[in-house]
Amino acid sequence: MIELNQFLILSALLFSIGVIGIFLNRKNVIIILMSIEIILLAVNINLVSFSYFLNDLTGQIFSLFVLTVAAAEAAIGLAILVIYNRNAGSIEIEKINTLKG
Amino acid sequence: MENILHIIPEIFIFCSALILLILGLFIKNIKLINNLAILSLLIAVALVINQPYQSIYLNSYVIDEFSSLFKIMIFIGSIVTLVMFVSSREDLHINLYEYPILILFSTLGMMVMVSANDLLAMFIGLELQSLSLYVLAALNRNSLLSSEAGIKYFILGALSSGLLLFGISYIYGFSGNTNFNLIAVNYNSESLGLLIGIVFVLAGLAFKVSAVPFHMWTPDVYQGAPTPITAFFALAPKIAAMGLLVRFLFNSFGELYLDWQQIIFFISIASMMLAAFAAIAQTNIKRLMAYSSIGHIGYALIGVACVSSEGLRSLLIYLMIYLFMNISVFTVILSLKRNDAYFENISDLSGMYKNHPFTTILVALMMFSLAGIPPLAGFFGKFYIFVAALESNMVFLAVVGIIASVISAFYYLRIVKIMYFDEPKEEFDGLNIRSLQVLFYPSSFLVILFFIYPAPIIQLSEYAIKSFY
Amino acid sequence: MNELPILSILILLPLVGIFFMTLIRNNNDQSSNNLKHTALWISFLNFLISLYLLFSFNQQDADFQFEERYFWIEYGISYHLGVDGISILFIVLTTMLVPICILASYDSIKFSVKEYLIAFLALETFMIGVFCSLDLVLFYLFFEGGLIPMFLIIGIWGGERRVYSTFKFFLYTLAGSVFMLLAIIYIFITAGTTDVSYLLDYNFTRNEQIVLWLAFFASFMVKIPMWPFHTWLPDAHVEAPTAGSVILAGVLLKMAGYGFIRFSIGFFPEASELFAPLIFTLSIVAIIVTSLIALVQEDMKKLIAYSSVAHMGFVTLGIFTFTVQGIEGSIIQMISHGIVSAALFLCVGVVYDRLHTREISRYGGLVSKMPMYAFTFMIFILASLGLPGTSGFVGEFLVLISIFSINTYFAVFATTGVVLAATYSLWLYRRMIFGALIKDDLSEMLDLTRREIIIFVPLITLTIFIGIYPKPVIDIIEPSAKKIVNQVNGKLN
Amino acid sequence: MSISLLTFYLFSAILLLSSLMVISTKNPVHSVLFLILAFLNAAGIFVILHAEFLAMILIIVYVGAVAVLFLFVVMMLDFKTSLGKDNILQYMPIGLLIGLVFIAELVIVLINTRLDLSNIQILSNPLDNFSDQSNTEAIGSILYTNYVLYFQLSGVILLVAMVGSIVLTLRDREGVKRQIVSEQVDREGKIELVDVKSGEGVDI
Amino acid sequence: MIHSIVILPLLGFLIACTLSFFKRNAFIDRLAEIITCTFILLAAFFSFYIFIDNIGNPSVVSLKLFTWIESGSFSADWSIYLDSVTSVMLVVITSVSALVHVYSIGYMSHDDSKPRFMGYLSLFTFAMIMLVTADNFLQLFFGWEGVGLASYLLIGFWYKKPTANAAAIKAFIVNRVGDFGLALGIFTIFIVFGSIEYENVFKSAAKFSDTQFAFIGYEIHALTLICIFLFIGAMGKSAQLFLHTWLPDAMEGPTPVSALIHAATMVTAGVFLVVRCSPLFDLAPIAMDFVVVIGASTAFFAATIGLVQNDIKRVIAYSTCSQLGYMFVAAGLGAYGVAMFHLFTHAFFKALLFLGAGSVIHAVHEEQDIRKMGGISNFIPITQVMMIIGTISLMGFPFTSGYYSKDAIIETAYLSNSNFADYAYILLTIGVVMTSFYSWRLMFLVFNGKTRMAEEDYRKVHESSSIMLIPLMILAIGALFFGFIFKSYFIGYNSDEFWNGSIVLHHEDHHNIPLLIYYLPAILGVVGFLIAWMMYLRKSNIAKNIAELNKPLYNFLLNKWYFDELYNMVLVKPAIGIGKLFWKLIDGYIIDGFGPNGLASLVSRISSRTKQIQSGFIYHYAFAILIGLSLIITLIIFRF
Repeated sequence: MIELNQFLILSALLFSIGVIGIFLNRKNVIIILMSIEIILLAVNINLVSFSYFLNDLTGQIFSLFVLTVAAAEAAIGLAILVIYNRNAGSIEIEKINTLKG
Repeated sequence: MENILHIIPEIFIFCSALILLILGLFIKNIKLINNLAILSLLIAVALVINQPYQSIYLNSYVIDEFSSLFKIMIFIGSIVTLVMFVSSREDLHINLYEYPILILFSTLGMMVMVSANDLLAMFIGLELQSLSLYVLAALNRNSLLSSEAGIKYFILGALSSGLLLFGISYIYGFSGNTNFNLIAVNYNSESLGLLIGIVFVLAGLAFKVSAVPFHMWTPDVYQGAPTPITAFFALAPKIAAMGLLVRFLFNSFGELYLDWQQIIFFISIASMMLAAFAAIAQTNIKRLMAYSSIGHIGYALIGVACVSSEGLRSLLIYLMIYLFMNISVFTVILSLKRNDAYFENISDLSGMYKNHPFTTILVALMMFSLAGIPPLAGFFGKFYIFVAALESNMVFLAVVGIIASVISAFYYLRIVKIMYFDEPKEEFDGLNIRSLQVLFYPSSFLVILFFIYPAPIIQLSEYAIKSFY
Repeated sequence: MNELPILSILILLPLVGIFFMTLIRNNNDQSSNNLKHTALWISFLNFLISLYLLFSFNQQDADFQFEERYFWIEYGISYHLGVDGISILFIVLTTMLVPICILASYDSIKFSVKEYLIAFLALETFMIGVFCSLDLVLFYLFFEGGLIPMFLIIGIWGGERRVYSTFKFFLYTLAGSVFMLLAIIYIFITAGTTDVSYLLDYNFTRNEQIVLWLAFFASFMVKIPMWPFHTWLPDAHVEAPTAGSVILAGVLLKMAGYGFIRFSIGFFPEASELFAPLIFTLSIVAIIVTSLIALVQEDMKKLIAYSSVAHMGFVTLGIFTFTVQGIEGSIIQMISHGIVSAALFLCVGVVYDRLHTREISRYGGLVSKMPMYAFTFMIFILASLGLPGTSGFVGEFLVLISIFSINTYFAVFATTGVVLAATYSLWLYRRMIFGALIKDDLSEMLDLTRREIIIFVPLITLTIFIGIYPKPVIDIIEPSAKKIVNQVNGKLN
Repeated sequence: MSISLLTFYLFSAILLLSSLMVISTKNPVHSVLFLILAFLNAAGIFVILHAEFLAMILIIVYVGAVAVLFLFVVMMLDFKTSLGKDNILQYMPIGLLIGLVFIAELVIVLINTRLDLSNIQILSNPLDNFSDQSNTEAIGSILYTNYVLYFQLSGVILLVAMVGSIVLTLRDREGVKRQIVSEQVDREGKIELVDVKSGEGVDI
Repeated sequence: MIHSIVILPLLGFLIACTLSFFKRNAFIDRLAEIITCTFILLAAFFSFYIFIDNIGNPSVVSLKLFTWIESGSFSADWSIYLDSVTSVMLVVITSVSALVHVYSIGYMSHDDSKPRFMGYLSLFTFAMIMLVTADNFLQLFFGWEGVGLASYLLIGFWYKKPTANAAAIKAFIVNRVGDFGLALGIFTIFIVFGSIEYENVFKSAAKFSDTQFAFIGYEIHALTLICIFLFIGAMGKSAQLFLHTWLPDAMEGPTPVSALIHAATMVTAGVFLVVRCSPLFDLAPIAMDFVVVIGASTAFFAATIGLVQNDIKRVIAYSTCSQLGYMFVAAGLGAYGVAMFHLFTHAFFKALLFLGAGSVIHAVHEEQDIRKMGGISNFIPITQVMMIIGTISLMGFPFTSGYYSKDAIIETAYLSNSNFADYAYILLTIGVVMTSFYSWRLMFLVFNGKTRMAEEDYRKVHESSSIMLIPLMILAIGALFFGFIFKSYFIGYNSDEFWNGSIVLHHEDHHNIPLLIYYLPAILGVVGFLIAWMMYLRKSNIAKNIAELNKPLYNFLLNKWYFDELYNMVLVKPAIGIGKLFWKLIDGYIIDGFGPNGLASLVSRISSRTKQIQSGFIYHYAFAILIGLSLIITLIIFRF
């Protein structure tokens, strides 16, 4: 049988990929949004695997809420992205530094 | 059904938000919508005061002294933000009827946050609040700065939510539960996983209260967001997140504080010191206030790090005082308006006392208060924090705290200096706006005259910590 | 206890004055005169009240009198006021100097008169508060609160480098006193209260005493100031407007001396004994070094400021001898310095108002044009150098005699300071007042006006009165000083 | 090696690889497509974990809605993909180092921790309570009871997302003429009867 | 009556001072002069009355006026203490003062601020009276510093003269150095005796004769320490060696001032102090030796300088210095009565000399350089006579006042068994020759020979007005006869009764002195006169030749043994150097540089660094979050 560790390590790796994706990415913001989705996916894998190994349903319920919220987040994020693009003419992440110091 | 009776304030806020949303479609009078929102918040204050204390939904949602106090503070913050909206909406290009509605939704999220006694409630509350704030930060749709603030806040916020969730999943996994009171039941010394979970959740929460090193968004967002929203950022969400942090730590790991105390300890020191140094070089007053708020959160976290009733009490006192000081300062920032143009640079304040002697002295006193100079209220906040720190033998924290407060006195003084010692400029007509004066004078006088009879606030906070001790 | 809350009245009256003054619009000369008169009368009324306080003070009683205690924050921290022989004189000194300061600013303050007067009255409140609080938190509140108006007074109405000076003043003193705040909190936690009269009987352990003493010391040494933490003082003095210097030298420095007597040795006798050699050494260095520095100053205010450091060196010397003479000497020295250095700054102000420079070399031969001024200045110069028969002598002498009984090394060095004081004082006087009047811009100088005479007369009278007949003053101090000395020695044995 | 283990490894490998591709491809459209692939594999893992409902949701909601939304936005915003590489490489080593440290820490913690969850007794919703129900049924039965408040609130979150997206992106452009049907149809007050005197004509 | 002696000068001072603020006119001037003079004359009259009365029936009056300082166990009163020593001093002070007051009316007739001058004189008189009527050391100290102040004011009276100002400050400060010793003495007295009242101290002096006192790490015989401290005070006031430098410079003041303060009264305060404290000194032999050595050295040293000085007043000033040395020798040898006697006579003849010099200066139009005088004896005969009287009294010509007192000192030195008596005797005897020489040198150069004045000035030389001459005459009477009259009281048969226990008296047999020794001073005086006559009247180039031959020695003497230069190098310059060093380097550079300013720049450097961290890039922010998280996790893992 598959051990819990394996799921957790999988999700940890996935999570790390997501995190690294955020700060290693220099191209455009939309990739960052996808990285966030990956992070949330990792969380979901965690939750569901815990739910399975604990023999408890809460994890799955939680996961459901995470999915919902992730969708909402994506919507808002994309909306902000759109208006940013409208104002700045690009979403190149290297150029988003008017505010600093 | 009985449960629903206990969350009447939340339901009331939600319904009024919905009604206003619909109303907004038909009524073009945005000011009316805004005023109705203020009215509903005021009613909510009354509702919260009269709420019976209860924990509901399988103890996942708690209504107690602590949450009620926090809710009222949040309402005050929201009301202030709404009042600020009236005078600035046109010149800041945020004349949208969604503004009050988003504020209401955000407030609702914060109410859930401070009442949350379950990881799920915590998460939902946080997200409801954050999503509204993401939108609010970017609300000035035609401004590059505003949308940049929005994008920064959103990305980092989402990242922090991810961290928080990751932590939540660990906590859930290693304790088998999501209820704060039950999490610690299965805790044992070998549960490193649980501890890692706490770290991640703390990171997420630290982001919300903007504590170092999770603070990086704060200055940029404060500067970029429209000023009333900045004020809102400084007032309500921080207080709510602090309440959530306290409940999370004290209810679930109160007995096992040794592990997280250190984290708070370092975060607190880092916040105080970094804010003190970074603020000195600022030229934008909103940015400066961002660093100032980071520093203040550092002090407030001392109260958390103490893990004692005195610590909590001092935290509450600190937050209340912080609330009023910031109301006063942000109303002034919002009043720095001349011929429909807003000014945000510190140098714009130059010689302000020539034209506005009375306002300026009050602002100067606010600055002294923020710096913690007696006899102003800010001093008492710090005083109680240090009392708590020394009582818990956290001498090092206290010493760092006072050193930071001396350094930070420098940049507050710099504002006073600019207002008083530099060459005067033209008058600010914004200082005559009635609606801002209504906020400015009472909060200023409260801060200035606090020392005459500080007992009520102290007793109030003692009352509120009954939930924990 | 059911008497008039006279101390509260003293503290609140200036605030009431402020309230009324905010109601007066300041838009023309007439109204600014009204403001000046209001402030003057308020402060004068306060002075009269403090005189009433002085006369109804029971000189035989060594305990605190006119006590008031109200619930303030919580159990252990209360609004507790009271005076004894040590503090009452400082209150009178304060209330006396404030009207003088206001009077002295009648012509020299040209803009924002209202704010200036308000700042002064607020300062008065804080200063009186410092001397009559019998609660450490309350004390700290007043002690630090005074920084705010002083910051503004120097910063707004000061000279060229006012910003640098006022920042230095503020941050320096703040940095010093925050440690005291921590110490106060520690006391609150360990003793359960910050009530001074309770704490005077409380015994801290030796190690506690050492740490707490150092924390209080950090605050007081900056404020008094002791070498090498004195550098803010010359800068602050130089840039402050005349009245600001007067209050700074006259009262603010005394807060620290008062603190040393009341708290450092009252609460922590063992630590005080342990650190007395340190204090002595620093005081000696201050006395000699700053006197030498004063000798080479080109700026009159700087010179007087440095001399203040030296004079305060005597104060700290006297306090830490734990003898009745030492403490009484220190108090008298403080009172005297409060009068004399205040007067000297006023003297500087007189010529500064006329010529707008503080450079000594710009003056010379003033006696030809300003005989009254020369006379006045002479009296205070003499008092400053401690001529017998002036107030400066009594304190210095008592301090020296007490330190001589403790340690002859320090006494010998301290006495050297007396010689140096003569040198720099007379040198200053000579360069300004004597000599031929050859500088053109001096030929138009006018002698003291009537207002200035009114300012100086009480100061001269007091200087000479205390110098010749200090008994009434000492009588007030004596019971309390004896009590403190007995208490300290009791704790030490 | 059991089948399930094999599938787990398969799914995980593809999941990790595709998510790596998400953050590393240059073309955002490819990223979105890899993201979809990742979601699909994650759904597979969910199925291994007996969370069938969630697996379906993941596919329906994520692949069907969210990913498509991404794709839409990517298409809508015209990116200039060309970018200097020097900046990336400049920070790459330190970034990767910290990232690897981070991963190492997590993995070490997970490997070293004894994951014995059997001693955890107090559970809020033990699956044994729902032994006779399907996964979907079980979720539904507590979602609408114990978690109804949060369920409702998540609805609010979606509402906020909607309001927010609209308020941000919807804008009234100046100078754009819109068709207002009601005005077009409404003839009331728009008709004027004019007496035309003969020989004079009408001023329009 | 006793009160009025104290109060009248004070009143005079106050009134004159007040008058000085009025607009100047002849009436005000006159009023001030009349009031002060009357008051002082009254005081002088009372003093004489008391003095005479005291001779008849010696008594001690002790009046406590009111408490001055009372703190803990320390207490001192304002008081009037009147015994024989005091009454002698009172006579000297008030009479000379009165004469100087009167003289000043004439001398200062052309000055702008007469009321001020008269006021200062009265102030001085008051302070001096306070000094001598004290019944405790503190009041003594008051008077002590008070006369210092008055001296300061009077020396610097012509405030427009930079040299006068410098001299005034110098006088005050050098005196302060002495006062430093006196103060330490008073402290020690208080610590040892527990009181500073004469009565307590002197009565219990014997009790403490073996007490040791720990002073800066040394155990020292308490009384010796006290006496040395007191004597340091006396050295300052009486311009003894090492602290003498102020006295010659003090001649910048108006001449009446020199006569009053720097000849007759203030400078003798040191002698008075030693005599007053004779019960203490008597028990401190080492201190006594110290007094003798300093006194004798000063007597010799000042005389050597006097030989070559060219300023008429400075010559007399060095003479004063020298004579004070004589007095100290007497006091140091235990002959307090003799010291007082010389003090008494010296007051008269030295005041006479000074006032005479003033008259001369007046006559030659404010010229003080004796090289620019000469040959004016015909114009100012009365002055010349008066000055001759003063001179012969000073040189100890038989049967003048000086003869009695000075001889007594030299005899005492000869007879004494003290360790340094021989030293003193030799120096004093040499001093006699020199005294005579320089006095006559002065006389000859001023009055005789060919004039060296400008023709114009020379013709205008005139005798002073009678208001100046009358005081001279009165003083001359004192200079001639007082020695003879009061000899028996001061040092003779009636001395026990006269002093009435106010000083310690040792009776020595003066009859066993060899005749040669007895007449030696007088003979030596004549020798000095002859040398001067030879050098300056007979062959006026001898002096020049000797000076040329011994150039280094001459310069050494002319430059007053280079004391001023030495002090300037050793004390003044280092003091200013240290002051500047501490100001600029320590205060400005080190304390401020590392303290407030250094910290401020450090803070601003850190703050600009932190500003850079906030780069504005999202990925940096995310990176910061990750680093923070990693750090915390690392911390947790390692703690675990």
